[in-house]
Amino acid sequence: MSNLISQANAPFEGYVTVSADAPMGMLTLRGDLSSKPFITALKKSVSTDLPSACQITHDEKMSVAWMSPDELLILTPYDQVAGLQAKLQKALGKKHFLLADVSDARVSFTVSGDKVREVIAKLAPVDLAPDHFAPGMFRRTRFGQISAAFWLLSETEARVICFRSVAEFMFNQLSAAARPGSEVDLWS
Amino acid sequence: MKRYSAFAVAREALRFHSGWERAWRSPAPQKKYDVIIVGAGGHGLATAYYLGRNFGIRNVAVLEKGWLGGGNTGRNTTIIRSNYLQDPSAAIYEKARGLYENLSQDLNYNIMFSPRGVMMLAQTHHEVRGYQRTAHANALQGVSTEFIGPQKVKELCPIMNIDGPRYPVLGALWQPRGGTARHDAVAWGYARACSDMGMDIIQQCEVTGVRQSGGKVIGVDTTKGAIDCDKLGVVVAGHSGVLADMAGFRLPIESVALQALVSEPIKPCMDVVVMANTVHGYMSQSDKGEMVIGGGADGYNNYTQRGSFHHVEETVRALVETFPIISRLKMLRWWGGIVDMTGDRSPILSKTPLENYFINCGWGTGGFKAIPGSGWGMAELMAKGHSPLTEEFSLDRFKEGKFIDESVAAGVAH
Amino acid sequence: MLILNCPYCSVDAEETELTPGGEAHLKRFGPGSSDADFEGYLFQRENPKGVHFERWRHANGCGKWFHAARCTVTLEVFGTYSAQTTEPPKNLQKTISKKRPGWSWREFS
Amino acid sequence: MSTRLSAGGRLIDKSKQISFRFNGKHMTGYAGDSLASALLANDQMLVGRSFKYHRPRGVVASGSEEPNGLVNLGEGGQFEPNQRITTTELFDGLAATSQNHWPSLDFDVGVINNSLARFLPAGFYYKMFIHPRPFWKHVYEPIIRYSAGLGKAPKDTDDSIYEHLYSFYDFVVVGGGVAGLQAAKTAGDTGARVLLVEQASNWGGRAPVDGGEIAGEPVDNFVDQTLTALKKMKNVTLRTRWMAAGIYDHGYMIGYERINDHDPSDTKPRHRLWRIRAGRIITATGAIERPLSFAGNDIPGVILASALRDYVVNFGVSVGDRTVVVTNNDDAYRTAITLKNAGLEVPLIVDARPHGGGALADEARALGIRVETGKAIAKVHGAKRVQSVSICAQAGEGAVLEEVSCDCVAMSGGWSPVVHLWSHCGGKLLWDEHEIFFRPDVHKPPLDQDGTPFVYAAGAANGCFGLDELLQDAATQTGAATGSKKTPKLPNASPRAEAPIQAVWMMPQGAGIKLRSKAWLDFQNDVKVSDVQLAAQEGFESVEHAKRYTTLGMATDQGKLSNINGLATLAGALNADIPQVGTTTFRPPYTPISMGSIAGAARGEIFQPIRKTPMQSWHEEQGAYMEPVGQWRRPYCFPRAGESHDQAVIREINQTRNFLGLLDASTLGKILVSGPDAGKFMDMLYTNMMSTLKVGKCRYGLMCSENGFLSDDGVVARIDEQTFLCHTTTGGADRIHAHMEEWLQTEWWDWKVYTANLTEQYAQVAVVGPNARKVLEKLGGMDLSKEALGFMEWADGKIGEFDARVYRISFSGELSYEIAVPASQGLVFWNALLEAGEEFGVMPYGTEALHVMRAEKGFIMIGDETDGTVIPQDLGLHWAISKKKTDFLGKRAQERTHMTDPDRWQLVGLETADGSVLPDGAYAVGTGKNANGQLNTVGRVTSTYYSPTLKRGIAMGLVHNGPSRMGETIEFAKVDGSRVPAKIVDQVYYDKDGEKQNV
Repeated sequence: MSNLISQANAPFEGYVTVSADAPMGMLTLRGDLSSKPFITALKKSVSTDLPSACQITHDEKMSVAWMSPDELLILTPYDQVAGLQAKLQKALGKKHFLLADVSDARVSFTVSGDKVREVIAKLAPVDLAPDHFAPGMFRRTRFGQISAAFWLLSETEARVICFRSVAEFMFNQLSAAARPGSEVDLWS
Repeated sequence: MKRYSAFAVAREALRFHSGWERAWRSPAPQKKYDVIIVGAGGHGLATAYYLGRNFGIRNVAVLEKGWLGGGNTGRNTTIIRSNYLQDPSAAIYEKARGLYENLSQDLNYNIMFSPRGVMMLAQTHHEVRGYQRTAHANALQGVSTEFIGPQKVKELCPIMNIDGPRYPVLGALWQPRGGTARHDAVAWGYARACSDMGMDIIQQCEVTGVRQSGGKVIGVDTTKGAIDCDKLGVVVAGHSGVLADMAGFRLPIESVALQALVSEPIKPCMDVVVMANTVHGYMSQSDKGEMVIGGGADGYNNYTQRGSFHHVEETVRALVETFPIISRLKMLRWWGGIVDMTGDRSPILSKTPLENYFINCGWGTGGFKAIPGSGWGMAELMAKGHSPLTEEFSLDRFKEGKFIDESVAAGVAH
Repeated sequence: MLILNCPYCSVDAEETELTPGGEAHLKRFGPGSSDADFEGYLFQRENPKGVHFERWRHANGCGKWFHAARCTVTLEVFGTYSAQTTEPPKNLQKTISKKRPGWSWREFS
Repeated sequence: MSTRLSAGGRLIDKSKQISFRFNGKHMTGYAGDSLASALLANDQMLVGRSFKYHRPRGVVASGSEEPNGLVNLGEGGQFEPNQRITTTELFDGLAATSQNHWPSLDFDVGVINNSLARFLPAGFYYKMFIHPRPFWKHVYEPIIRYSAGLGKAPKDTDDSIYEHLYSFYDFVVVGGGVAGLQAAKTAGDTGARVLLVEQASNWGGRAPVDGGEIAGEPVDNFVDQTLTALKKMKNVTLRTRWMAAGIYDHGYMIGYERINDHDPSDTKPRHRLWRIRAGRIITATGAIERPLSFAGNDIPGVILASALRDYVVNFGVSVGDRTVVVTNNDDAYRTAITLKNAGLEVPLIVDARPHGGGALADEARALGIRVETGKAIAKVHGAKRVQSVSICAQAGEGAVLEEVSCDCVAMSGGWSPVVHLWSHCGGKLLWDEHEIFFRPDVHKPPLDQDGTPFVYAAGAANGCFGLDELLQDAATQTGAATGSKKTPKLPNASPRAEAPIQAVWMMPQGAGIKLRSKAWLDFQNDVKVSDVQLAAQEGFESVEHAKRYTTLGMATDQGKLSNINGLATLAGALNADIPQVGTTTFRPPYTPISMGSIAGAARGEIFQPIRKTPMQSWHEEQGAYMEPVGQWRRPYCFPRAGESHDQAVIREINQTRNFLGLLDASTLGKILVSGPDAGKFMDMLYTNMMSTLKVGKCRYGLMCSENGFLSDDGVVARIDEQTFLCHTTTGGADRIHAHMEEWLQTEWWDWKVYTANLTEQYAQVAVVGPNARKVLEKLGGMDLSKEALGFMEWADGKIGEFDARVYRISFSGELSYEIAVPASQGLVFWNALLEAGEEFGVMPYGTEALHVMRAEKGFIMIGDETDGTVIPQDLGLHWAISKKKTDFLGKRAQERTHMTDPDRWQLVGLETADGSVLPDGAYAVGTGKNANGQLNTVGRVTSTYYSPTLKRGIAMGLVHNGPSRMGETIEFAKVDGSRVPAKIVDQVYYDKDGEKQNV
């Protein structure tokens, strides 16, 4: 990750701060989320509540994001992903599912500051007004010309994930959106 | 018909232009014609013109539901080129380009054909190879093109940024005798010439039904009454499916919106037409000074003549990167047209399941440049039952799998 | 600039988050079918001026394909529905009948 | 002369002087001035030249409808042509030059005087310049081009920045005048999210200039109070310098915010393009005054009456000392009254109506202004400035009754509601016979995705004038838009109290041709009344024809002043009613918007995404020559100092064939396909039988489109009973993954299969060459011996410290391992291989070496041997097409007559006699010509390279009956017409038996 963004891996200090996160463990799980036995088995290894559509749930160990009606993205510390994968594999047993480690396929960024909403609104065609997008929601969409997903950790902090190969592009376009002087003051 | 010339203009000026007659007559329909052409756009009018000129068939009506030339003929970016890869395409587009060379004189109407040269940029190695292949094919097809290097590109078009950080220009397929023409004038010139041959151009006359008997077409119903004919030519880009439906068959066509725009006029800064397919945009400068810009088509069925803004955005983004000086020009006008996309993106000029019903459609994004060749071939097909220009463009190819695919050479069929 | 509600994730997705997929409810003809059937399946299209059924993918989103019923003249959207069906839902057909009396599309009306 | 008045100027701050330059001349103005008002204050009446005749042009309007006042603005990276002076706010250091003249604004040799203009009527160029043929391109067209155009082309790259923003509102109210403010207030009171925008820098619109009272107080007070209330509402957003550029389907709207045009020294973005989804849009965009058509109405000093009023009231600027007002309605009397009250002379009001005006006329008379009713201007005299006007009877043909000396003419032909935004998305218009304008037809509004109206016009934009009527309409329309039953309590406001307007489309009514050919409709494009009449005479009867034939309304003001007058003139010429002739379609943008704003921030580094592999930084540090492949950029070769690309490629191939090469293969697609029905699914996807592949084995497979054409290839590895890993081409990863999901979701949705695109999870390195095994063994870890891992097998394990999946596959013909490691380890692994490989002669190679080596082996390349028209059978790949399977994607298509035609061209090798390299893309020439006169061809080159291994040119190509013509020589045509003979040979040039890869 370190060499992906810039030599120094320094955050961009704009009117919000854009920084590349340390590697995060990520598992893609595909399976029938409407199947009770599947959910029951899943709950044995997943500590958080399972998210409903377009939501993300968190506890101290992991986050679970709803990707599609048959896909979850499970986020853990990087070094715990193998253990969790094995645990899930075992719990789900012979059920029809697909589980893959995608920790290295994706990268994540933290965007923080009072005006984090409007910076994201410069790139994603999503309604970011406070009463329309709140922490706990998870949105897969487009940031400029690339696919991405994001959620709010708080009113002043967002996390954005995208594919690894476009990490630098994402960092650069987030930084451009956060350029001092380009404040919109939309929700302040 | 009074001939147009500088002398005629001067003569008329002295009497404040009171002597100019109508460019075309506006008659009521007769009961029957030898041939009815539906659609008074460039292709329909050209078909009628060459029926008269080449085959002496002059008892012809051209029916138009709106105003002549009011469809895609007047909504395109006026590019003329014939640097196509596949033989059938090169044949019909080169025929058209050749006819454009003398069209002003033929029609006694200045259609302002300007062979300023067209270049298609190669910005990937794949495109370089594709255009080299096209150049080889063109040499055998009698189409004069050349693959040129980046320095020549820069010389021909100094405002281009050939070292863009994203896609440096690696070369271009250059057709020196490609260019532009005044689109409205093409329709008007053909209309005037058709009218002069005694053909009836009937505007504000919508076809509401196709009449048939014994598997043959015998006429059409229109908003101005029923009109009989021996042969029917349907040349109604954007609405071909509707006319086919009236005759009881379906077409391998979907109608989508294609958009174009122009900037405010500026003094001359670009003497060639540039097409950049990797980044999806093309541009030329009109005689008025406007930068004329086109890009990609929408991907969904649409009859609104309004496209989606993001296509405009993609095209302008690409062109601002390729021609940085246009960043501070302003978009003046933006419009959309409805284009027919066929299964292989090549046109259909063909007989149909209904005898004596001929169809010319599916030009997609590339119709304007083909107008004279299309009219020439279509006239021959309708008069003689076959034409080497149209043979490969028959409807049967979709059954046989004998496609004419121009996208293969990294090019797109604009 | 269309906006379509993805029936899988309920997001009102805008056109740039979607990929168009052409006409809906095509019946696949494979080996053994006639030339005419195969040509019809691959190429011939309704292309109507009016009510149309079509496929979309929520590509920059949940990734799911879905169906939409839309008017190609006004761009009015009558509804979106699952991709896993061979015909438009009955209640959607009823909705369309209310808004566009006399509509027809292939065997549906 | 035009000058600054000692009093007045509600928008300017006389304490802040601003200096600027026009055509190099230093001038001063005040903060709050527009460039137009500042130029007028400096007596710069002449501001430009017209498009066609290069006639002198002065300011005619005060807003975005201005057709004449266009300048080159700024310098260097901030230079911009065609900037409208009426909407350009004055800033310190502003530098502008006038346009479209040579050598100077005052003296333009290009000017075409009245007698010559006669020879250039509408459409003259269609009738002339036909002979001799080459003259159009080489003589006439260049002259026309150089005299046309307006501003200069920028020379430098734009140094401003731009950006986009997505935003969502329940209601967007366009226009910050009285109606817009009231609409925003009404909408805001419902608690909904509201955006109120105003294109100018100030709120209030026209009303503060026009006068009248709301709640017994001046309008300014209403504006201030409403603004204060709106600012307190958290659900309401207010923006100025924000123009609603276009309304699109489904509530999409483009807004053009000019952030720092008025202060380019600021580092803010210059423009921000807002992409809005609005539930409902209320257009309170006001109305635009129309000129009157009389001879000489284009002479500098002839100005719209309302604009003149604006200059006096808003900027404290007078356009002339003696102003004749000419009108067909009451509103222009306000100008006369304003002028008089400002101490300026108004010698005469010419009112075309026989009975004249109402209360305002009385007020003017009471001020001592002479009013003549039923009269018209026969002609304006002057060249670069108005000198006098001749007065005649409106009903007559122009016999002069008197001459009035003056230096300004204020004209008013009535008002047209700004219906552009209403029309953009399909709203229809009605002709109002009484008011003489088009107004929105509320029964045919633009419809949204639910088929319900989503645009509402309010106030003057809806044809409501008079403060009381306009406030009421704003509340009514907003109520309709919100669906709220509550009627807001509206303050009392002044009623309109005007006498009816009378349609006057030519002044005087019976003007002869000489006068008509000097009465301008379109000031910028030089279209006169006589031109439109000529168009009608020649059969250009539709408004679209007439517009295009005359260029009426096609100028940069988009016909804001000329459209209705032109339409009425056309209707008159055709003896038809105006609504019969129709109106043209209004298209976005409302006023021109910068290309920069449309492109947004995406330029330079972030123009388009560049995908990078985990080893990309290493490649870049090595100075690799990159080639774009899809969104990736892959090293083409790694040239060393002094080395050409060709030389580098040869070096890389030789080293790999003889020792050891490394290829960054991370871009290859890697898609996991898993589930109980995975085998069945794979058999449908690939032409091969994949379900029989054993766990631990690899198989090369082909994928076709349903239309039969070869679309991708790659090696499939069977991971376990239910799981396959499919390698795709670099460009194919996303496409093939989408293709798989499409079939699974839309056709075989009951099959139990999941897919995942794992392309980016892994860095993949091809370790190739005789020393491949040695370097891996040196790193240690898993057993990679021939016995442990045979050719076309894969295994998981450790290489050194790296978790690896090793595929023993070869695209070069050499001993080869493709090794996947987690992407985060990619660069470390790459470096480890380089370090360990040093003693074995390791060398990275690029895509060109890859291509040459595969060609030496006769392997096909998707995109080279295939182009979307090629089926696997053409490439002799029958062995990869299962005969046992009853179905796979593309199978039915390949049974069509043209696909089974024995005359299809087929793949062979091609060898020149002299060892030279065949030209890429060359065609083999057959005999004779086809019916279209094109030379017949019998084949073409698909791949051609210099092979350093064979030390000669090698090629592959598709040739008619190729495989049965081995040894035959055919001729390929070069672009220069010469021919190159080449022998048909087997395309496998190197190690046909595969001994080298299977060691």
